[in-house]
Amino acid sequence: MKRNYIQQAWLVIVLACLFGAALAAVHAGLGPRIAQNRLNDTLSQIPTLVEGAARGEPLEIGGRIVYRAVDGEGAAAGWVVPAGGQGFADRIELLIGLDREAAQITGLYILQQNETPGLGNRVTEPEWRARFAGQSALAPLTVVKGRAGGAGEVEAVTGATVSSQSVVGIVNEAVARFRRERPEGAP
Amino acid sequence: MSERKNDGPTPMERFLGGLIPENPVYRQILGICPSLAVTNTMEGALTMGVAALFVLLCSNILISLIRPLLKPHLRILVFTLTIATFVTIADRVLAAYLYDMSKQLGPYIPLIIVNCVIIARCEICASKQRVFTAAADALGQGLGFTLGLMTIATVREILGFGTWFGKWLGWRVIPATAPAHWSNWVIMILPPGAFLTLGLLLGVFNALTAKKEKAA
Amino acid sequence: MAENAVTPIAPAAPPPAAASARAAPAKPAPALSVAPGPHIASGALTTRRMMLDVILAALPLLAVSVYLFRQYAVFQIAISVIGALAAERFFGWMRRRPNTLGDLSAAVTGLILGLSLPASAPWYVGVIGAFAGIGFGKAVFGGLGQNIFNPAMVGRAFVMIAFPAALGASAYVAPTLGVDAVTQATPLTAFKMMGSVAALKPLFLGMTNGSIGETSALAALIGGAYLCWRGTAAWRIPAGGILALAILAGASDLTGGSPWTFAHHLSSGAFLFGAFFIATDPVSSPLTPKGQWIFGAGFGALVLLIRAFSGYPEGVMFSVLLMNSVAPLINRWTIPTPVGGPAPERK
Amino acid sequence: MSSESSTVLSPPGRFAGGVHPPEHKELARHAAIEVLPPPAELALPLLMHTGAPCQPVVQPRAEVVYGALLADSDAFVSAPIHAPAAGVVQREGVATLPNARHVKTIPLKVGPHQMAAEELMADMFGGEWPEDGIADVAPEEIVKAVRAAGIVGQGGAAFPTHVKLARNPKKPVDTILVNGCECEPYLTADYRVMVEAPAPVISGARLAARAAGAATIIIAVEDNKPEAIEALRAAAAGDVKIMSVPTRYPMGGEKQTVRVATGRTIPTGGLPLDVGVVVINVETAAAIARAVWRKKPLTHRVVTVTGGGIAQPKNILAPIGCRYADLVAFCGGLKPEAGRAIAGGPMMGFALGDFNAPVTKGTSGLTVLTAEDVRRAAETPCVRCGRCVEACPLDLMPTRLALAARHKDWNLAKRHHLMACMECGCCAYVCPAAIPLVQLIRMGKVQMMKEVGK
Amino acid sequence: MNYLVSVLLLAISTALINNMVFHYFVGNCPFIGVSRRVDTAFGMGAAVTFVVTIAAALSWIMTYFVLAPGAPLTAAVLRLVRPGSTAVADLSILNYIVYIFVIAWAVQLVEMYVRKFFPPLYKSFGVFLPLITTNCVILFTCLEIMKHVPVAGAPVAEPWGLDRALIFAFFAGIGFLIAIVLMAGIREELEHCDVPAPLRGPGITMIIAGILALAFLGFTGMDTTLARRLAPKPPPASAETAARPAP
Ligand SMILES: Cc1cc2nc3c(=O)[nH]c(=O)nc-3n(C[C@H](O)[C@H](O)[C@H](O)COP(=O)(O)O)c2cc1C
Ligand SMILES: Cc1cc2nc3c(=O)[nH]c(=O)nc-3n(C[C@H](O)[C@H](O)[C@H](O)COP(=O)(O)O)c2cc1C
Ligand SMILES: Cc1cc2nc3c(=O)[nH]c(=O)nc-3n(C[C@H](O)[C@H](O)[C@H](O)COP(=O)(O)O)c2cc1C
Ligand SMILES: Cc1cc2nc3c(=O)[nH]c(=O)nc-3n(C[C@H](O)[C@H](O)[C@H](O)CO)c2cc1C
Ligand code: SF4
Ligand code: SF4
Ligand code: SF4
Ligand code: SF4
Ligand code: FES
Repeated sequence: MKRNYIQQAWLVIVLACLFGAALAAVHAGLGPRIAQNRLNDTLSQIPTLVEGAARGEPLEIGGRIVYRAVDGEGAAAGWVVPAGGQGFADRIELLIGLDREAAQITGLYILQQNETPGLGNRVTEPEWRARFAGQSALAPLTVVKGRAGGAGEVEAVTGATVSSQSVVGIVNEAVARFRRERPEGAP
Repeated sequence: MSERKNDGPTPMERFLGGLIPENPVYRQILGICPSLAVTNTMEGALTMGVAALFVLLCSNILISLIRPLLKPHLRILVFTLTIATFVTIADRVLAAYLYDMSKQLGPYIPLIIVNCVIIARCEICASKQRVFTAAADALGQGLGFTLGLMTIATVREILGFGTWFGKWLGWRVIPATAPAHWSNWVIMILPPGAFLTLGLLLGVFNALTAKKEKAA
Repeated sequence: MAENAVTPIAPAAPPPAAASARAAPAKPAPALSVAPGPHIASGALTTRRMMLDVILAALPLLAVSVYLFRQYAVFQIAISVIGALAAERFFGWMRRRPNTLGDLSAAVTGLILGLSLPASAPWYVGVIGAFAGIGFGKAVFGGLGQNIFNPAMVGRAFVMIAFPAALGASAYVAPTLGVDAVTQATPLTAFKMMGSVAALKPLFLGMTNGSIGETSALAALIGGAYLCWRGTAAWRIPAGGILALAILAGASDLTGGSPWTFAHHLSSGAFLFGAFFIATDPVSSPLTPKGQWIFGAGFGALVLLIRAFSGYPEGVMFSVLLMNSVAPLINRWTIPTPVGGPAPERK
Repeated sequence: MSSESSTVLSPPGRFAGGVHPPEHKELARHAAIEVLPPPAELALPLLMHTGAPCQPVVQPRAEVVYGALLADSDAFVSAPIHAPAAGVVQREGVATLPNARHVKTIPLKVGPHQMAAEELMADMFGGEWPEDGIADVAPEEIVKAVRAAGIVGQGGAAFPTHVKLARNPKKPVDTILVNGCECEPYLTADYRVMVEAPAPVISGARLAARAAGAATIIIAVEDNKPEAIEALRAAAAGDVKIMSVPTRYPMGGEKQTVRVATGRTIPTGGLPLDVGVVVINVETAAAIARAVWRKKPLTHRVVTVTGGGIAQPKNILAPIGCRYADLVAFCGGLKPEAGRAIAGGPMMGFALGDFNAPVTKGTSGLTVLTAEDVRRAAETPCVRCGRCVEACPLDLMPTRLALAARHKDWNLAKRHHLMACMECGCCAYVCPAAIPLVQLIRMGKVQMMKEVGK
Repeated sequence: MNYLVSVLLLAISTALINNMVFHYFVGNCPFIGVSRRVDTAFGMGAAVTFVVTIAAALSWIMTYFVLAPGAPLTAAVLRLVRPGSTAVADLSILNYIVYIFVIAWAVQLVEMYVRKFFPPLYKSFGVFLPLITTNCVILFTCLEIMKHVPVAGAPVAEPWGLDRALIFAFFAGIGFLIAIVLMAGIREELEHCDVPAPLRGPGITMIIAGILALAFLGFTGMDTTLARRLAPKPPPASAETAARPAP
């Protein structure tokens, strides 16, 4: 009876082996490329977030990964801090660029969001993100509606105040904590 | 002669059948989930369509090749194993070469595994007919499915973003000068728009084919 | 009975001549009709009269809206009503159905839709809302009496999600219109975003911002009382809604909840307008008295939940649609047991 | 028996739903009962009751006297038919009753010598009606007399009364409920009987109680008939309770009357007997008294001829078998504005196709409405307003019943208890969409019986 | 207390806000095919809820212990076979295949168990069980859980323990149940309505689903607001669980 069963299942077993081999090959061939894609998602942004940076070096601070942005020669150019929090619809994950003293925000990049297309997801647009560059990192930013923001202020995306506030909140909190926890005197 | 009869529809019939008379989306109402989930952009629709076509083609060919060896009670198991393998391959290939699309389509690519279009084709055609017919069937059904997705995406992307293939080709259909809140119907991008669009298109498709049948 | 078979018969068709000494009535024979009973009807209400009642009941709301929003209210309502009538005729024509504009139901849909829009909404919002409402909300179900959802709310939801910028909170702050009432955020938005609590009296009277028809609780009450008195609207629905909202909000007040008390909840936003004019749409609400209580209470509770916890400042529209979707189940669950118990199984 | 006079009770129960159409009783309410002189010919249907049809016991051309037995049947559920006037029996004929049933008739050519009107009235309602001595009459005797007199329910259903009164050991009866509600608009026949002849009604009620073994006797009258209540109260002794019940259609329906007057609920598909009650109409009660004390059969009944389309509305003591045309002629004919003639009241009555149909033992009235009265808006789709649900006195969902009937969806029909409907018409009366609910339901019941019942 | 709150939030967010049908578009086939009668729809919904919970548990366990990169069981086996190896075993390429078999197995298991121990339950939804193997609600739930299974090497944004995975799966099933029962109620009501012929069946079902999806948008944001209200301290939402992309 049992033998019979195995006899019948031989096709399944052969197929499983074949498929296993094929998948192993795919994994071997494409795995590194996929991993690189994932990493690129973060690392490739570093030069755009911190002026003069060429690449980032991961570093663990307080149980979290941050990146030290270094220029071509390996000299410190600034910091890139990953952060995340709740947006209007779903979590928003982003990267914050800071200068060497972590005194000024140099850039912002949204890694992942699920906000309403056409509304909340406009926080990913470069024009809006540009409002963060050059802001001081010493005091929390505030959101303003309907008028251009001055120093320390970010104008909300029209019709998406909640998303805008979420992003600013995430940035404020992450920057404040990073300033508290970052290694003394670094980089 | 009798052998031909047993072989069922010809490759050409299979191929053409998939396009309209037996269109998976509009006629068989199969694979509705991806039809809704990935069709807010043409890019998503096309990518999903091609991925499904790939899986369908590979599975149909393989199943047809081994059809004399199939045992009835292990049939579904073999189908599922085959489909899951090809889906995994498609998923990895996308992640490697079209990372953005892979991120956008998320879990809907692996969901092709349970997409009934594919199991249905394995069952109806591939496990009974010769390789060439099975391949033609897969092509027809896959293209029919892609066509279905793209019609939905056309409506949704144009109304929702004012573009057609906006991400890849940047074609604007509604001029950018139109006020944004007038030209971009957010609802079309969101779930309600997906359901409403598919519902209406189903109605249009039925009305058109009904008219044709009446005329014939 | 519609097909009144009119059979002119001679009354007292003279019995065989010699038979009767008394002469048959000498007068000319009137035409008598034959139809199944009952042969009299209340006549207090017809479908058309019900719709007319809603329009009459909306007069106080219209007056307040025109006072507050001036020509914008007139414009918005006119656009919506014309849009709804055009849509009704268009879909009727598509299906080769006779003209049904005369029953006024489409006009009521347009009126309610218009009253639920902000004064600043651009013209196409009313038009698209009317077509979406009549189309998706009514025509696809087969027209009057067969729809599951409230057509006006389907239309409003469609345009609200399609054009969030034209119907979102910021749409209500429209100083460009030059109307005093629309320079500040609506009371509900102001509370949700800034935590500022409006004074009760203006809320009740309606001297606040909001959708054109929703501002005055008083006007909605007057109109609503008329509808209930006429029997056009099932009074149990607003009663259930008001009770549920008041009890839930009152309970939260007692536990030291929020400064937005149950009185604020009752008189702010579209609640009373919705409870009397929208939730009471006979077609999309339950049939049985018990079902109407459940429907009303569910409506009130959902309004409170959405106001308190969701991302939206107001929940009337969503609550109506959600309860509409439950109404068929409510109908099913509240089939009354006949007096005397269920009919015995036939042997 | 105690002779202290009765007090008026208020009802212990109530029923939900129902409607209150304009009563229009003023048209005929003050018209004292007049006797219709026998017309030249009468046509007595062999089936004018619920149950088995009768067979003629007289040959054509036979001469018969007033009250002679014309037809009878061996069946238990049936009632014999007697001659309302002296005359000559004709060859068997046919007639179409208002409910569209074709029945055989015994035509009777009325002879020249007839009882005078005053004599007939006195015989029907006048004189003394013994209060004592009822206990001496054996119950079986009463039942036998009722059967012999051919009495059937005069409240509408025309069910043979002796069947109701016969004792059934399995279903003891404790209450006789005399139904004087007359809730149909326009009709005033029962009212006139109660006002003009309370004594036979009360006596008949006592006899019925004696026959059925009931201890309690209640006469229920709607509170829009205070004169009737007063007349009965004055005539009744303490053992007969007069009850004033609210005016609301269909209070006279036995399910409602029993519920209101006794607080008991008749099970769906059941009879008052199931809750220990026998319901009889006031005229039926009077007929019982006449049958027992005077040994006279049921040959005449009071019929209201009324409505805006009738020249002189009247309450008429009419011989069974006269034609509606005779009634109309007696009332001065139709007015030009007449629009529809109805056998019975406007709620439950049947529209007449012609006036040749004969008056039967169950005929309570002829209502001629004006064209204006019967004008209704065109039917529109149901707007699910629930008014019919609210109006239904049996707590049914008429719109669903009609929907089920229209689409022959018997599952839906069963789920909503189609068969429980008593066709009272309240639902159709209130429906703003003018949907012929009762007609649809009636058709549905018949079809469902045909298709699923077998 | 806090745990209960988080359960409540997950429940609301999964069943109502991010409803499987109206938000994620999964399970449409049964949603269209089995929503004609309320009782069968309820049976289908109950069966899905049952199976999805079990399949979710199994797939969480498989992912955590076997499939994820550096999963303990696989690592142990690897060490046994190749002592001293430092390679991180990553079987995640087998995820999909394993899930689909886990689901098929779970369906069989549930069917056997229910038939044996709860015959009345089997009567009410047993007939739907075999259909469920290819129901995407279940695979989708497994895939969502996959994203949240804690992995030793590469921390994920919101790691879920087995308990959260179970709660998520259960309420995903409940969300599907709500959706399909509502739809069935509506479709029963529509049975005798004059729906245009081309729209009958799937067409009108999709349109109703669209309106329902509109209505369900009303719940948007309820989870976040509730979280803010119910958490006494400022919510640990922002920045706390920062993404840590693999270095
Ligand atoms: C369908 C829909 C989607 C929305 N999506 C977002 C969003 O992604 N982000 C956001 O901040 N607000 C969104 N909103 C708007 C919010 O409800 C809220 O009205 C808005 O944040 C207020 O911002 P405003 O003052 O700029 O109008 C959306 C509204 C609707 C109707
Ligand atoms: C009948 C009616 C229903 C409404 N329903 C909603 C609703 O469900 N959700 C909502 O946000 N606003 C609704 N509104 C608008 C709000 O009452 C009010 O105008 C709101 O404060 C505007 O803010 P928002 O557009 O940002 O939501 C409704 C208005 C009316 C007249
Ligand atoms: C809707 C409806 C209304 C009725 N109204 C009366 C009424 O007003 N008076 C009456 O005596 N019987 C009325 N009946 C008949 C009673 O139900 C019952 O059959 C009758 O009173 C029994 O007495 P009978 O057998 O002497 O006719 C009505 C029946 C129905 C269904
Ligand atoms: C009391 C009452 C309230 C109504 N409310 C609405 C409403 O809120 N929205 C709407 O579109 N139609 C409403 N109508 C009109 C009508 O019922 C509606 O157009 C139907 O839903 C169309 O089938 C109402 C009618 C009445 C009698
Ligand atoms: S006719 Fe039937 S359904 Fe209509 S109210 Fe009377 S009992 Fe109810
Ligand atoms: S009264 Fe008429 S319109 Fe109202 S629910 Fe009943 S059948 Fe429909
Ligand atoms: S994947 Fe499943 S639910 Fe989705 S379309 Fe196919 S069979 Fe239907
Ligand atoms: S069998 Fe089930 S999954 Fe397949 S089409 Fe039918 S309902 Fe959909
Ligand atoms: S149900 Fe079809 S892919 Fe999900």
